[in-house]
Amino acid sequence: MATLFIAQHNLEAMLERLRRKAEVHGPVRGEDGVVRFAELIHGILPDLSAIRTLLPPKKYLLHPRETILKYTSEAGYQLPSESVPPLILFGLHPCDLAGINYLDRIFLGEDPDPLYAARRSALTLIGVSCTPDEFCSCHLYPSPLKALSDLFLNSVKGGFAISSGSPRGEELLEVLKDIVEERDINVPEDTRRFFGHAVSAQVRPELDATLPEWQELADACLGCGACSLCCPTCSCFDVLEFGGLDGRSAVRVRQWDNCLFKCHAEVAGGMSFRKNRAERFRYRYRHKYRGFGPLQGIPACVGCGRCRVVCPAGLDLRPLAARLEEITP
Amino acid sequence: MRRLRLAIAGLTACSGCQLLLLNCEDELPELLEQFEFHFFPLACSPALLEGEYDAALVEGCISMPHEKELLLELRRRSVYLIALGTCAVWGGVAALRNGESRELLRQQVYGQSPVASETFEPLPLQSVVHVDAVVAGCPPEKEELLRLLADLARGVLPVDIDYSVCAECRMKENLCLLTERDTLCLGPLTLGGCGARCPNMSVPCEGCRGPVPECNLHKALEIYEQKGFDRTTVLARLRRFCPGWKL
Amino acid sequence: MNRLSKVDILTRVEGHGSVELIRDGGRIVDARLNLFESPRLFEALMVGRRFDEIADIACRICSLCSTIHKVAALQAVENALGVTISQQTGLLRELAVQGGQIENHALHIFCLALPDYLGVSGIQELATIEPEKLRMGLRIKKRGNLIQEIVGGRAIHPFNLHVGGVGKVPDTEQLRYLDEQLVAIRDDVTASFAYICSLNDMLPQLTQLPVCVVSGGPPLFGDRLITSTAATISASSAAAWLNEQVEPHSHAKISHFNGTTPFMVGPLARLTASLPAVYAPYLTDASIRSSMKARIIEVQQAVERAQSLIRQLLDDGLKNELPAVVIPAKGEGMALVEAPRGVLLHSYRFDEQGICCAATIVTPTAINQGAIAASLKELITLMNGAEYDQVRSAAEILVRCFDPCISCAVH
Amino acid sequence: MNSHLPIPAVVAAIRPLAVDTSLLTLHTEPGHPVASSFLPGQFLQLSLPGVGEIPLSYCGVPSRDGSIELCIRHVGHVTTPLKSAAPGDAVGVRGPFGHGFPLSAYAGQDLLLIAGGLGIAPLRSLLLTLLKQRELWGRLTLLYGARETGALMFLDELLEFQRRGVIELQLTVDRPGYCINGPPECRVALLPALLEQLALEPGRTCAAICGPPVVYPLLVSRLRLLGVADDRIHLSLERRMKCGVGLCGHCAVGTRLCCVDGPVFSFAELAGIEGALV
Ligand SMILES: Cc1cc2nc3c(=O)[nH]c(=O)nc-3n(C[C@H](O)[C@H](O)[C@H](O)COP(=O)(O)OP(=O)(O)OC[C@H]3O[C@@H](n4cnc5c(N)ncnc54)[C@H](O)[C@@H]3O)c2cc1C
Ligand code: SF4
Ligand code: SF4
Ligand code: SF4
Repeated sequence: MATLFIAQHNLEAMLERLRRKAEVHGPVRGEDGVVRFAELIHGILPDLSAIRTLLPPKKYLLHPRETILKYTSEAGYQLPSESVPPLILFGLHPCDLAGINYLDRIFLGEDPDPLYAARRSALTLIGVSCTPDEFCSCHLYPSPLKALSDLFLNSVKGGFAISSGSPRGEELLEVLKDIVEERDINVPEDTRRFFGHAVSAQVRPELDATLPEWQELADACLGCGACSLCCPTCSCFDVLEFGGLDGRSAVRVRQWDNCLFKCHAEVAGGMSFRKNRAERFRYRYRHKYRGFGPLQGIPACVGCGRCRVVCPAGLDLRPLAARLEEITP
Repeated sequence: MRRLRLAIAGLTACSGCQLLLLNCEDELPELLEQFEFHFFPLACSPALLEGEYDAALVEGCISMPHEKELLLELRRRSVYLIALGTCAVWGGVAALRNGESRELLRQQVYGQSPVASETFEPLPLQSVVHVDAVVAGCPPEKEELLRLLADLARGVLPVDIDYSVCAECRMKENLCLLTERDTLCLGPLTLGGCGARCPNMSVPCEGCRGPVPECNLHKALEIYEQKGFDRTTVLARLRRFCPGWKL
Repeated sequence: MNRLSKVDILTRVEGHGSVELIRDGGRIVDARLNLFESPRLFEALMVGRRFDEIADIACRICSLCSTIHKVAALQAVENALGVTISQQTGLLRELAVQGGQIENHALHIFCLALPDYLGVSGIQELATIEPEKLRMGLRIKKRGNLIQEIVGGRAIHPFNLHVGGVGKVPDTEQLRYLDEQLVAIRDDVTASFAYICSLNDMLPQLTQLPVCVVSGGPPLFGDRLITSTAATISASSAAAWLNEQVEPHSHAKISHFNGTTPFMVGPLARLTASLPAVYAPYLTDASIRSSMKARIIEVQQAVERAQSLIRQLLDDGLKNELPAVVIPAKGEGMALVEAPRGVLLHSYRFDEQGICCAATIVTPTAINQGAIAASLKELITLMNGAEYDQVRSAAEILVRCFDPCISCAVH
Repeated sequence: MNSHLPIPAVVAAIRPLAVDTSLLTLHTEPGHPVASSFLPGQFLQLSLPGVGEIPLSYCGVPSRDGSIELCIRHVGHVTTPLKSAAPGDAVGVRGPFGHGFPLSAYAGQDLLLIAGGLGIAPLRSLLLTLLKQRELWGRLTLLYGARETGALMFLDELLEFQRRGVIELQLTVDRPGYCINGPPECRVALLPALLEQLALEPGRTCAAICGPPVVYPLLVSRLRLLGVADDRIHLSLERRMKCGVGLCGHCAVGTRLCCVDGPVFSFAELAGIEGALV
């Protein structure tokens, strides 16, 4: 079958062409050994052997901490008027693409979040196929989430089979014309196959709070928050307002939050709807495997494995999920 | 906004939390305009308590009888009393060996002379007076102090932090010094708010902000033990800033 | 009969102390410095702690001097354990110390002492009558802090300095930025120098006291004490020579210098020991009333030194070194450095496991107690018959000239 | 309209309703949906500049002139400084958000309104709305309980409705206390006790409930005992909310979001869900 192909040795040239369009970011291994999405400046190649970055690409769409409103007594509340320059994310794995798809469904719903929407439309996504490791579980959960990308690179011998998934992708192919060739190759089924299955939004039985696993998880959890902070689909945020010293100005900030933190479900007077960590674990579980609100029935876990890799206590929800969601691996 | 009348006082401490205010070089001129630093012996003469204060920011722990009196006096005169810094909130470094004989420690320094025998085991402010808000840290962050002042000017107290240093460290996408480098990083047990200042520079958190609410000491000790740090070492480290850590 | 007059709390100095004026009838005949700050017993707190905790604890002695305490403690620990540090680490430490020097002196000059010269009560009034002078001082102060932040990680209680090395080595960009920032305050420093030198003396000329400084290393560093009485004391005998003793009226131990007259330490002492010719015309009177001039000279020196350190670090090329590996061992070590306020000594003894079994810390303000007492006596004699308030205020200004750091002195 | 951006509003009046609760009247852009088109049970987000933003139920009825009534209990970071708000102070509002009480389902039915403490806020809005077209509904009963007599709010108004015979009113307090106009006819009992002697026709009764979470389980089980079906019991839930529009993730009840799927839920939707009633 004739497929578009780009040779491994043309990767540098490809990035060079992309850089002419916009800033390009991809997985880069730092001096400390941590792989992060960072700018691929001239001379730096993305680390395509890395299975996952520490923080997922959500950091580009929903900053860990960002100003969402500014206030002055003259102008009242205003949305920040920063312009969002175009950005190309290179080397996203299918799980991260599906993660972005999940966030899109939340933040670009009926009432799109202005900051998210602006950043999202400035973003071009270039996916690349990968080989899962023992922490991954992308193959476990059928999901209606789609690993959508503008361009997708499927690793084949000597290079990548390249395909576009959007008009923006088509445009990029045009730019890459001279380094892309047509070849007759067998493209292996890429990992994208694990996303795109429909699941029924069937209502599953309420979680059994008496299972000993909840308490075991609660006892072992440090409450450090790493699991959700590093999760591509965890998007809880806290909102804080800081007044200026002048008494006339203020900024409203949102900051990543975590359902395992003490105040997550607290209301005025110190009353909490999830007083202990076991209840909070069920909350996290429900979100990850059953979804909330308009997304109920859609598992939020895209199987990237980050929560397991970063957990200092080595916690893993997979066995429980396999049982409770009746998933056969 | 009304011009608040403030008292900034230091008890047993290193003056760091007061210096923090003077270290806000960019904001200081504005602060001096917006607030009346009526009692602030470190930078204003004379040291006289007079009338009422909208807020008293108190640094340090209590270890002398006259400090207790000063603290009670500040409490009586102030609408809000804020414990500023780890010494005021938890006891801090001065309380490092609380629980051991104060007299023996005193003798190690002063020998048989009765000098300083009126002093006693350092206490956090809460053990003597009601405290309206706390700002932990040895020292706290400038931003926290500035925010506190902006909040006070609006008649509110700062919102409490409920997450650990790890949470901020993860948001910064740092290498985890505990899981990847097997160091004794106290981040998981320590109250956040510093923006993971130390791990940002690859230095393990020394726990200078005291315990985070609901921290899981038991499990943390188990993890540290697996990395080769016995319980006594870890507890001694934790008590560097907060003598209250117990198994 | 001698009667203790009102005890006045000292303000605009670090820590808690007072000057007690002693009256005989209507006359004030004597004055006594009382450092009643509560002791935290640092020397006892450190016993039982591992070698790698000592400096982290030591820097908490005082926030103003936290960098210098940290560096002194690290050197003492390294001397005890036989650890050698790289040249780069040495230069970085020196740089941090110069940052502390700039910050401390700017703090003293512009926030604490200048109000005396302008007849106001403190920084708040200063901000209304001389806002531009204050801002100028704060700009200088800020750069001192910036150095400490970039090298030490934090202006107060730097955490990036460790036994054997540093946590994160600053990068080229950061050092270049620092240099730019120091260039940016050159005019401020020059203007401050001229301004401070133009201020009228607030005190009568007092006898110049003998001085004692650290010597034998780069600026502010060394391995011995030298005195204006031509004595040289090695680091290992420094503690004995300083001869600190407990006295009932002070929580800070008092040096007895083996029976000789008190020595003065600090900026004025350092400049007395070696005054560059360019500054000679500005420091004709080296009695304690000239301490502000001495500090502003030292600010200028520190900025220059910091810039040359940065240049050297950049020229050598920054290396991402890891701290030296330390093997705990039995040993004893001491270090002498010049803190902003003068000679600082840290000394520790460790057992085989590297656990601290004894600690001795001698701070400049503790050493200066004798000099302060002598100066107070002289002042009172000179002011014989003056009004109580006049004497009181002169005494406070005099004490402030020493820029006492009482948390350090008592520790 | 951008539901993420608060629009300016000013405090028009503020008056104490009880020791720790005030009625805040705001004035905002006339004709803006935040003031002109909401259903009882819906809520808005009120911003106090420099301090923060909180969810509050509408306490009055929609207005064309841009006025909004809110009943605020002064309990924390944002609500406490609001106590000293003065006419002319600038605030921000955005909304309306969530689902209110299902008015269309209430047509022709007997309505039993049960308010505990501050829960009177949305139920007053519901009551005022129902009374605009009194003829559309059957019996209107309000059961209203508070900590003490002094904490019963809107009493004049409620007693007037009772006097005019448009509603049946039963009051109860946990303990007696001071009341400006002398003690009203009032029981000393917990709120669910009012249901004990209540004659109602379960087949044509709908219950609308708002109160502290602790009373919900007992109220619901009493109503079920009286034969009221689960889908005829509506509860307004309170949760921590930061955004009000389904993004911030704090307010889920089971897999439903309180801000967009609620805050008013039928008990049929909540039965068996962990933490729904607490
Ligand atoms: C749908 C809905 C309607 C409400 N209607 C009213 C009303 O009509 N009158 C009234 O007085 N109160 C009402 N509340 C409760 C009101 O929102 C809280 O009292 C208020 O948020 C407390 O804020 P605070 O900052 O003063 O308190 P704090 O205790 O200082 O709260 C700290 C933070 O927690 C959050 N928080 C605390 N309590 C709640 C809460 N109950 N709900 C959501 N977030 C909370 C806030 O974001 C706040 O910033 C309602 C709550 C909800 C969810
Ligand atoms: S739950 Fe864990 S595995 Fe699933 S997407 Fe989030 S971080 Fe990845
Ligand atoms: S380095 Fe320390 S603070 Fe950071 S995540 Fe790891 S344990 Fe937590
Ligand atoms: S990382 Fe830890 S030691 Fe460092 S400032 Fe934060 S709380 Fe303090």
